[in-house]
Amino acid sequence: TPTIFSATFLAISTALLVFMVAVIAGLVLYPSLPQLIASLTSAEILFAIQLSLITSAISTALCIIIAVPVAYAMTRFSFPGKSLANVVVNLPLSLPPLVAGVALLIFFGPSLVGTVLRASGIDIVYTVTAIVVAQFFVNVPYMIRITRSAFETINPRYEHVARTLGCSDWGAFRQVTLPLATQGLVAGLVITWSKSIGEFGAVLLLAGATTMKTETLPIAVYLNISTGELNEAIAASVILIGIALVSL
Amino acid sequence: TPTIFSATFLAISTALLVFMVAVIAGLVLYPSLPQLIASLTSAEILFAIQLSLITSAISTALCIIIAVPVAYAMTRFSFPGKSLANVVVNLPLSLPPLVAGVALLIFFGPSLVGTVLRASGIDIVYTVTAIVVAQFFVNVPYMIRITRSAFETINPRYEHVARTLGCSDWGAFRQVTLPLATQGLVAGLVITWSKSIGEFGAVLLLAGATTMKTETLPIAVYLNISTGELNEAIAASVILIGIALVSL
Amino acid sequence: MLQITELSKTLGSFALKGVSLSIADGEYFIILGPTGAGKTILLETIAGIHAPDAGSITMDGHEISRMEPKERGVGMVYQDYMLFPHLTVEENIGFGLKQRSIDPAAIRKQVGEAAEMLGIGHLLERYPGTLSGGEQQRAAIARALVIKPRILLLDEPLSALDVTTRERLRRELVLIHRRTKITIIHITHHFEDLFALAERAAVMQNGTVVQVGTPEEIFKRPHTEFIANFTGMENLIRGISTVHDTEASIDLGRITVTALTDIEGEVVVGIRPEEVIISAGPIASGARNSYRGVITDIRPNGMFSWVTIDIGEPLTGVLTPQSLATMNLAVGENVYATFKASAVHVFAA
Amino acid sequence: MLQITELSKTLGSFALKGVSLSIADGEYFIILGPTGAGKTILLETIAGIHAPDAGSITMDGHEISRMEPKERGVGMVYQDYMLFPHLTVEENIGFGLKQRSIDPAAIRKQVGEAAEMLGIGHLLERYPGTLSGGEQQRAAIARALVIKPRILLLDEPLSALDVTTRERLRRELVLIHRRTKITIIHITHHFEDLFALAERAAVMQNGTVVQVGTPEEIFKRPHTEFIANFTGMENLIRGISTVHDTEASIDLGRITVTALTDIEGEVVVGIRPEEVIISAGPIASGARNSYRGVITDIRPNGMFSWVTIDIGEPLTGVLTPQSLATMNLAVGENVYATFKASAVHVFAA
Repeated sequence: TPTIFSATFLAISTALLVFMVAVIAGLVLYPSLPQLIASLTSAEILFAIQLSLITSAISTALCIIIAVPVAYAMTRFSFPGKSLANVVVNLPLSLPPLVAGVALLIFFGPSLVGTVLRASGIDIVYTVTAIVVAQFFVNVPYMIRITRSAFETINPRYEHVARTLGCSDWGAFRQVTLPLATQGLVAGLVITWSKSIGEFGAVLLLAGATTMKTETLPIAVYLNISTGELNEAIAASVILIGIALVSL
Repeated sequence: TPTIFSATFLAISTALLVFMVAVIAGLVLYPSLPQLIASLTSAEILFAIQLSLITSAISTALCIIIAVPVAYAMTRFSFPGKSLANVVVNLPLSLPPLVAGVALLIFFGPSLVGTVLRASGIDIVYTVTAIVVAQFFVNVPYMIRITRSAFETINPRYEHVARTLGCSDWGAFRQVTLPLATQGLVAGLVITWSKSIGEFGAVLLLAGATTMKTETLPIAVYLNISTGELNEAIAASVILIGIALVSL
Repeated sequence: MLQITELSKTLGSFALKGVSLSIADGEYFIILGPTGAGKTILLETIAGIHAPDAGSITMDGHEISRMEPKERGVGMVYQDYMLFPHLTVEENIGFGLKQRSIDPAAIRKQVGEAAEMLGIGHLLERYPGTLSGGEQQRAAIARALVIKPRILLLDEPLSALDVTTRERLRRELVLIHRRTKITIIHITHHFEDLFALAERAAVMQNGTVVQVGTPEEIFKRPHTEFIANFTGMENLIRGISTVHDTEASIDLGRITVTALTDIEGEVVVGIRPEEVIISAGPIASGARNSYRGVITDIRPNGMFSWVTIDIGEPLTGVLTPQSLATMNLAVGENVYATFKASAVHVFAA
Repeated sequence: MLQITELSKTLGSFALKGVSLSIADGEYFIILGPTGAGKTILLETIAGIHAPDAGSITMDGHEISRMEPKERGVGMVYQDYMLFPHLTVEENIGFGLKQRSIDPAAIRKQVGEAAEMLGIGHLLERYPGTLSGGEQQRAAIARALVIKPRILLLDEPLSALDVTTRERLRRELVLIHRRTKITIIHITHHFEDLFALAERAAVMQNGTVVQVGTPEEIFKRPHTEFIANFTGMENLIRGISTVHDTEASIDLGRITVTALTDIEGEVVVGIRPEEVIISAGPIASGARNSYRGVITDIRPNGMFSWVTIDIGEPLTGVLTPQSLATMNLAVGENVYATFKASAVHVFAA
């Protein structure tokens, strides 16, 4: 038996949902199907798909390799400066990726580090490597957070028992903690991968938007909107929507 | 007593933290202090600050007004299509904001709705209103999620007791649930506000990047990087870093 | 009188299935049952939190099952207190009166009286989070009583409290009931509450009422093996029952016992340890069952000792350390175990 | 022999403060104490999970407090089982043997034997999540035993189990101890475990050991009011003690009792309900304290009844329903309450 109260709240919910569905469905349905298929199979979009898959796979792998030890250390070890470390790994979570991009651009560009790197023949700015670096920098804090909460839900007593049964600390981590965290790690992997593929601001600034060179899917959306190629932009968007749906 | 295991994990953590601090601190310290102050007080940056504060305040308010009833309905009521509604409000969380921007651009631009709106004199694309709409669309799912978890931690028995004591359902919500959710709502407000100020992709596409017109802080970063005005871009970035620190 | 007729309600994995009960005005009625029996749903459906799927609830003949909770005149107290944490104890107790737009001075007075009755008059300025469990539960009871409900619904009100506080609050519930003459429906899974509090009680299992009666009836004549087990029956043994006239011989394999039952065939018998009389020699009494056996185990357990006697079947009795010492009993000694035919509880297996 | 000397360790809000204990080989040693007493930290420091802040732990004279857990020869069993959920019961029990790189066939054999001893031989293929609490705890005990530790550390191993399972597993712990002759240190907050299991026991409070002795010593001669209360002492009354020779007269206000103590001045006396003998007439006995009084309350409590007698002070005793019926007692009747001088436990107030 609905009251005025529940009816009002449900009506607002319905209105919002209809608006959201209309906006997203409107995008997908805007081009005709043949147009959409033609755009999806154009050389530019195929290049963007390939580049996005490769860079996001590499940056996601890097995120996991770094996030697991960092998250474990922050969950189980006590060390001086732990609360400061906490702030540092959480700060990028509320930092706009665009700002991370500017910071990386300065760091690998005109800064001392960038100058030294270039002198040794390593130039990152406006390259494909820059895409991976930008995706890694923006997403590693998310991966750390998810991995950490996976470790935090594992009772340390499992490790205690494993150690009395003959494990070293590394053995207990590898044989007990890591298998128990698998589900959380997989969830983190999917989210990080999906965020890497969708990363725009940081990639735009550090890797630039060069057609058929640093053109990931979001960069393809941006470039095609800029040049008025609405169908190509929509095609790239539809793929990104599909990835978002899969990673839900 | 550190073992090889804990020493390795701590070393990786330290390396990551040093890298992150170096990148962000490098940005802040790149310009000289007088240069930074001059850029911070330039007419363009002051305009961007003002526009960001106004648009983010309006979009955050809208987010709360909508998110509270939706989150409450999704927490307490059972209705047909609830699991579908769940997918719809969660989808934008993993959707790149840039894609949301394209979808909004189509919706308020060449689509049927946009055409009807323009015929009635309402043109949203490339206006200041577009900034608010883009921020709202991208952030309302976050606000719903945070508000929802605030409501979910409140035992419904509080409402049951309030209702036996003489409250209507609306009275129990207003006098018991809402006050108990305050902390969660404030946290959501801060996060949503900070994300609104930092929103780039969706704003870029729906509101465009017009100097001194739709120039929010992230758009200012983008415009000044494009024109090579590194100091102004850094000034806008420093403000965004400050906001991120405050909202931690 | 509260009359519940064929009430059914499914909510998630919990369900009520055709529950009927009538509870008289002023009665202290306990509903006993294990977790998941549907006790809380029943209480919340009486309160009006849930609308029943089927069946009716009437109060003095008027149907109330579609009324809003606030119109039903019920007070609700949960195990976990549910005091509003953002309000002081005074504001919590006065919450219901404030909804009735009563003048603040009158609210103050009534809140003070209710708080005094529950011995928490000195805590009115405090916030619930700063109180002990017992104090919080007192405040929750005061909050429910101050609106003068016709029925007070208590959902495991003592379960979250430590033993001493529970014991004390249990006694106070008796006093409150005597003083206010309010109808109380009290849910519990502790059968101790039954003896200390209930005038009548119902036992619930899997969403249905399986027995209604006085606490003595339920404890002494449990209708099912489940109730017997639940109320602490030990010595459950399988056997075959043969009925002659008013009594039955039950063959347990090694021994045969006499019981008062008309159940034939495969049965389970239960004998409460405290109904087994243990004596050094045979005793002259009206008890129909008396067996010689060897003590196989004596387990002290603080307040009393369990004594297991092998009379063909192992039979457990209970003695105070005092009696044990007086009778000078030890493992390996021969004793007699005696119990009345009426002490043999028989259930169809 | 395990010797713990002046062991201190602070961990978050819990702390051990200068704990010393010696536990003989093959002893069943119980550590009793309320939540937060530091019992688990003590056990985990013995196991080598935490390095002590100060003090030493020696095994047969060798310092072990800096050794890795795996080198100490301890087995650990927690209240919440801590079976690895991603491994089968067989893999769980064999986990420790696998670390020792033992040949799979030998592991299989030893796991099978340990599982048989604990009656879970039929569950080896299952995953822990599909087992009952009692089965899980059996598997956890088997996992700890199969590595043949010198010391088995049990952290409230029975607390998470239902009453019946707890009782059964408690008996099995006795059998396991008899059969394996292993040293067991068992933490609990149930004093029932003390009687059923312990050869010796220590009571902990706030990170320190407050009493060490046999269960009987702790139950009958608690060193402090805290221990008395914790072990279920009732009838706690304040008074003034005056010592004459080997005994004391304690003035409780309305009555004076005789006790065996050398504590003078303000005291608290405690008398366990089961040490109060209740009789219809005066009894001839060596007991020094005997008072006539009126029964003010009889509270049945399932297994036994509490009887409160006003002898100037309210005094509670305990009787089985059987005795109650035999003696035909009721509220308002005059009876005698008698207790020995040695039954009066005296603590400085």
